[in-house]
Amino acid sequence: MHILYLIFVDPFVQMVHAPDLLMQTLWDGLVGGVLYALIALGFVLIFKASGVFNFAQGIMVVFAALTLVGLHEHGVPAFVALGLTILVMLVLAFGVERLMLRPLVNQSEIILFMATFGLTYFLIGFGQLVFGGNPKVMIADDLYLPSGAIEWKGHFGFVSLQKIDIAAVVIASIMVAVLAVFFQRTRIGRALRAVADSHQAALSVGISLEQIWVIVWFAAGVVALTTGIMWGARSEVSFSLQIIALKALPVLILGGFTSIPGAIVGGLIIGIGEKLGEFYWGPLLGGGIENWLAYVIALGFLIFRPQGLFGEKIIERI
Amino acid sequence: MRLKLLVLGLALVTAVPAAVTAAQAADGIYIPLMSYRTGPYSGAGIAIFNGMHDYLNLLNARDGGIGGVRLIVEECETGYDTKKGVECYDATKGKNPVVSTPYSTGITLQLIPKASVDKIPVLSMAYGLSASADGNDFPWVFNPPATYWDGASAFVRHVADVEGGFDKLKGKTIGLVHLDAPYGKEPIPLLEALAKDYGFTLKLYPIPGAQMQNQTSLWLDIRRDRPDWIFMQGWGAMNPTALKEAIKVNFPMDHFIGNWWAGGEDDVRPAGPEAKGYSALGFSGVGRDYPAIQDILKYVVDKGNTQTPKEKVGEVLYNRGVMNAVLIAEAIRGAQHLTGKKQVTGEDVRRGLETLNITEARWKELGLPAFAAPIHLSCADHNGHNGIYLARWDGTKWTKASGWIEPIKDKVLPLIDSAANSYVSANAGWPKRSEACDKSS
Amino acid sequence: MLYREVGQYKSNYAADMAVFPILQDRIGIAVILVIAYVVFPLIGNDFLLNTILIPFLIFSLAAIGLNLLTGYTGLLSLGTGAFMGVGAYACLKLTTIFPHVNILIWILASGFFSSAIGVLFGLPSLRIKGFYLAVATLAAQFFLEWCFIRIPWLYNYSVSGAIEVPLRTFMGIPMTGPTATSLTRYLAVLTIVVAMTWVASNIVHGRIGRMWMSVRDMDLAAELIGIRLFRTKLLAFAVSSFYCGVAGAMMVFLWYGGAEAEVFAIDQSFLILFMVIIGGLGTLIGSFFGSALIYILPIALRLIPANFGIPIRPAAAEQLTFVIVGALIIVFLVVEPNGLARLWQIGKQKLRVWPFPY
Amino acid sequence: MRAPSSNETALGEVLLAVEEVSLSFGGVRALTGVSFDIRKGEIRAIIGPNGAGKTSMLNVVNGFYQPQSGRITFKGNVRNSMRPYAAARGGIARTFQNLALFRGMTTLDNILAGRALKMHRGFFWQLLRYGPALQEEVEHRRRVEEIIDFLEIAAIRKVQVGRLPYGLQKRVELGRALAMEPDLLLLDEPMAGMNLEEKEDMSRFIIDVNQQYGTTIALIEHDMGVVMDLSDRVVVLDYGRKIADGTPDEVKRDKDVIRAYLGETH
Repeated sequence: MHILYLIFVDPFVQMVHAPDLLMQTLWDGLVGGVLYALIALGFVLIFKASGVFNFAQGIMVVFAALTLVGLHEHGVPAFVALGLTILVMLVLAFGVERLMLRPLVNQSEIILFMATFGLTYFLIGFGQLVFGGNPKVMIADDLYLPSGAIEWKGHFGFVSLQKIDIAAVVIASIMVAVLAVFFQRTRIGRALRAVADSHQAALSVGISLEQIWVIVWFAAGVVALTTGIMWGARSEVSFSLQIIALKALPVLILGGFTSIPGAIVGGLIIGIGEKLGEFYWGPLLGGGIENWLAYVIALGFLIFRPQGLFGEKIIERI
Repeated sequence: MRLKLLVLGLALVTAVPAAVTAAQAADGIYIPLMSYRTGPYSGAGIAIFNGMHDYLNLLNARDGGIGGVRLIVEECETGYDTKKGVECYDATKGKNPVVSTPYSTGITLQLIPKASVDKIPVLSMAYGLSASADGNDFPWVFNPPATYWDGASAFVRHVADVEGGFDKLKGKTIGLVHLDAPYGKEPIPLLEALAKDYGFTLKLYPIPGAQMQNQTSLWLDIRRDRPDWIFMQGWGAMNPTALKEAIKVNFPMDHFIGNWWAGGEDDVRPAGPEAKGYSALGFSGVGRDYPAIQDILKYVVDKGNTQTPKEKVGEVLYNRGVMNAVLIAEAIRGAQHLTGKKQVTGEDVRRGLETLNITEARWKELGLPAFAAPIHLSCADHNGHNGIYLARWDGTKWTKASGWIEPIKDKVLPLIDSAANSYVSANAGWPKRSEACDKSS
Repeated sequence: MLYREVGQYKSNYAADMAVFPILQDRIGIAVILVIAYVVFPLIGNDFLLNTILIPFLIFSLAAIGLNLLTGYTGLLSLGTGAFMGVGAYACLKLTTIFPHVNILIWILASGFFSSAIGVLFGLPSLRIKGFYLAVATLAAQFFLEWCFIRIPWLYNYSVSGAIEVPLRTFMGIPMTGPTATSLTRYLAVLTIVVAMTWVASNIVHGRIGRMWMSVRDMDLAAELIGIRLFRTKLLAFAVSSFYCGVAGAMMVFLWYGGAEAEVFAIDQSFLILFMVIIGGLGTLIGSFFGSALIYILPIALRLIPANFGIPIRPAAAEQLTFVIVGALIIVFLVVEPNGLARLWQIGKQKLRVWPFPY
Repeated sequence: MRAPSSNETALGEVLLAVEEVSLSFGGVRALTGVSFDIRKGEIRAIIGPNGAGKTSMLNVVNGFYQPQSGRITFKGNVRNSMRPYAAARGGIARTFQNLALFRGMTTLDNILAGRALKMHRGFFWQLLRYGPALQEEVEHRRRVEEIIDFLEIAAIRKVQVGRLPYGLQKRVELGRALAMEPDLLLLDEPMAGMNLEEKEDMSRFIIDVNQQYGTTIALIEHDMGVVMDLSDRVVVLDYGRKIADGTPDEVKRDKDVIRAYLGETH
């Protein structure tokens, strides 16, 4: 009976008794969720346009952040370094399209997936070779990112909002909005959606697949850079940051591999769900369950909607 | 073309390994360093191996080696990966290494059983298997100057000092923030025992490896539980993240103490001035105000015979590397002294390690006065359970913030005994110690 | 030697349905077995046996296991590392509880435990397909990893939290533990791998293999010819996890001699998957090629600078190795997306018509 | 090509009866109250313009779609839903409009796969591929070789079917269905995309299967000439409804059928 109490009653009692902790948990879940959503967004962009399950998204986050900080270390002013890093991501997108996607066009999904693993290896080695493997401090101050916290104190306790987290949420929202406008309103965006629907259809209306690929990989690179800056500022820039990218996978199953709104909503559900689960139910199992809890949440959804929350319904025809 | 590629690839795959290990070490004492300058933990690795390499180079450059024999130092890159570590060990073991320094708990555990078979002593300086401090059961393994249990007990002693005595610990809550891996869980049995004896409550906060940079919910737990003190058995990217999160939940920095793998410059730099007051355990001095370190600058760094950027000399982990090199060098010296040979082997160096005795005076002679507590090993005690000090982060650099803190030996030693026994009984057929015991000089 | 099938007539279906219908192939296999069983033990030093051959064989077996699931049945799994871990921990528990039973029997028996776990985590495959299923298997990976760390009973409450491999002997010869020579362990690994490869080849060439491949190629059609999809998929999970479990048990008991839970982490899953893809999905020999390329190539690359006196720092060499291996993977995929096994087939085809290709 | 007498001899007992079957996807009705029967030993054609619901009808018959209402009686057993493998077990085999071969497998393996239901040797014999398991393989191989000879595809026995030309793939698919030794064989446009010569070959195979093995066949076909030549009775669907049912001659004269094929003219 006691265990049932701990599972079904106690967490809610705690939520009511300490509303500040509940609010803090929700806020932290929100921030985590937004950052997961950003990583997932990188995956979705690429998967939608080129059918590639980009395993390298995680390392792109590290690589972008490392390039930014590395350039700064070599005396490049922060915003120039930012510009150069964006340029590097563009070059990377070109390189990937020319050397990897183009020769592998029409191959099966799993082969392309494998190729992105090759890319991961390459970027790990290359990044360390050029900038060194030691962890680096994100140049948040030089980029005029705020630090410190806003605290709300009340009779119920306090809720502390990190300014960098607020910035992360704002920047991520702007980023998503810009991408949404870009893909809904511009010619290139429409072309991209045409590609997502059918490669042949896109070709027949005279859209260059190659350009589209460069654009989505570049967009994913910029998203990766943003994620890298934000997450780097929350801890440090090091190669272990790429593990975080795995967190995007449950987000992807939840939201569907091809849906941008899915990535965002999925990110928030996973972010908030795992934080609440870890905080209120984790202690029952000795903690540290956050890591697989995300997958279990996603799996639970999958059983009922095999195509994800926003994925297109799979209709089997024969 | 495809066929050629295949043939070429396969030829490469098969031919090169066959050609290996033929090369034998030239005249000199061969010291392989299993380094990790790449991979997720390279931040710590680079500093440590720079320190080790530089000190050994200094001996070659300044003294012409040890006892007139040059040291051949070779690094083998493990990337902190157990597989590659074992591969390095197998690749170098044909060249008569005198010692192996695995520098990862995972690799150490692999090498412990091999050491007695291959006659190469394992020197795991304050890491690895705590139980291996027992020289009777582990004649080939050495882990001076202190075990993780010594570290945790020194932390408890420090807490008692601040609180005003061990009796004041009663009713207090101590949190252990640890990596959820064997390394991180190591202090748990000791802290549990101490909690029982002194009446404090121990709360565990495990951080899974994949969550190292994503600790928010754990620190919310801490905010809810409000432990009085936190001890952190952390590693790599986990440390700076934990510090930032601790700042977020307003945990008082002067009640937050890391073990010696959570006390490098890279660990606190991202949190910067806000982490002021955080302290970490240490056993080797900080800074470059030691004659030997000055010699390194003069003979090695200024000559360009190093990979170390000059400003990194004297950092915490760099100096720890230097200390590790000192232990190796002193053991070799001791082995030469015991055997009368110049070109010593792994077996000789094992004896050298067992008779290692670096007194205060000897540290001074080495040009490292008060660099570390005196270290005295014996056949039974391969660790020494030596003094540990507290280094405090002042916002920009580490400073020594305490004298030598003695571990609570009477609590640690029984634990070592029982751990060694359970290791031996779990590993049925563990060899009995057959190595003779030398008298310490 | 001429590689010809001309003149080799089959007088009955059994001969035609043999796994190696061509004489030269059978000779080739015999030669490889002789090299593996006689030549390597004679010339091999510890480095060759312990660092190259034992891991190569173990990874090959794990790759075969995953290949049965992914290559033959078309179910993508990223939980291989965890299934290997189940085998290793099961073996440890078995030999702890029954120390007198031969360790080799327990290594094989531990496969049944990972089989059971594999089936359990294969249940979602009823409804979930493709990359979605792959991510679902990640749930298994992370959950099991957590169990390996959190359930002290699994590692016998050892203080180090790691699997400590005890000494076990077979007819007086140490098989596991520090005193077991690399030669003994190599021969044990080799025998298990050869036997299990033979069994795998039997399975895939028979009724079950055809059922798996039908599910892979077109699951709906498979169902319409009377194959029960769910059962077939679960059988694939069971057999595949069995292989992975045995590979995991061998990895700890016959190679590492002790291991932390970390070795069964997600990286291991990816590594095995890449061996399968690079080697060739749906081919057994490809699993060996893939294991050779992904595991041995980096070692070979690392050894080059040392052996040819190229002055390069080990760290830089390691980083370059990453760059080269990464680039090579892409190059191989561009050259032959169907894997090394396909290249091998093309090579044999060329040989068959050599020297008169037209 | 076909003996005219067979029209009279074909009317055996009812093998499969479809009664008032309705099927819809979302709001779209694919079938509305369709009823017809298939008698033992006959060749029954289902025709109709594009989108008439012909393939959906076959999908209902072999359990791939579950109808919302109506019932199906097969060999006297009434059912309103079943899984496809159960249909296969009951003796219904099927080929597909757009081919549903196992592209990664050889011709031989594809056809052998069709014998999946007939092979029973347990898992442990399979591991050894020895004794009973091998015997069973050889025995079924013999049966499969008969089918291969029958369909004249011996030369492509060990070729991956993904690499075969379309016409041959169709034949392999027929072979796989035949390997199941079905009581009822459903053929969905067996001659789509074939040239005249291939069509003649395929027609010959269909008739031979019907006569040699006594297999009941239901087929969908667009080529009216072929339908009229082959079939004993024809059912005509349009917009998911049955508009005619009878012998080829009757159907040919039916007003509704003519209108459906020539388009609305009123």
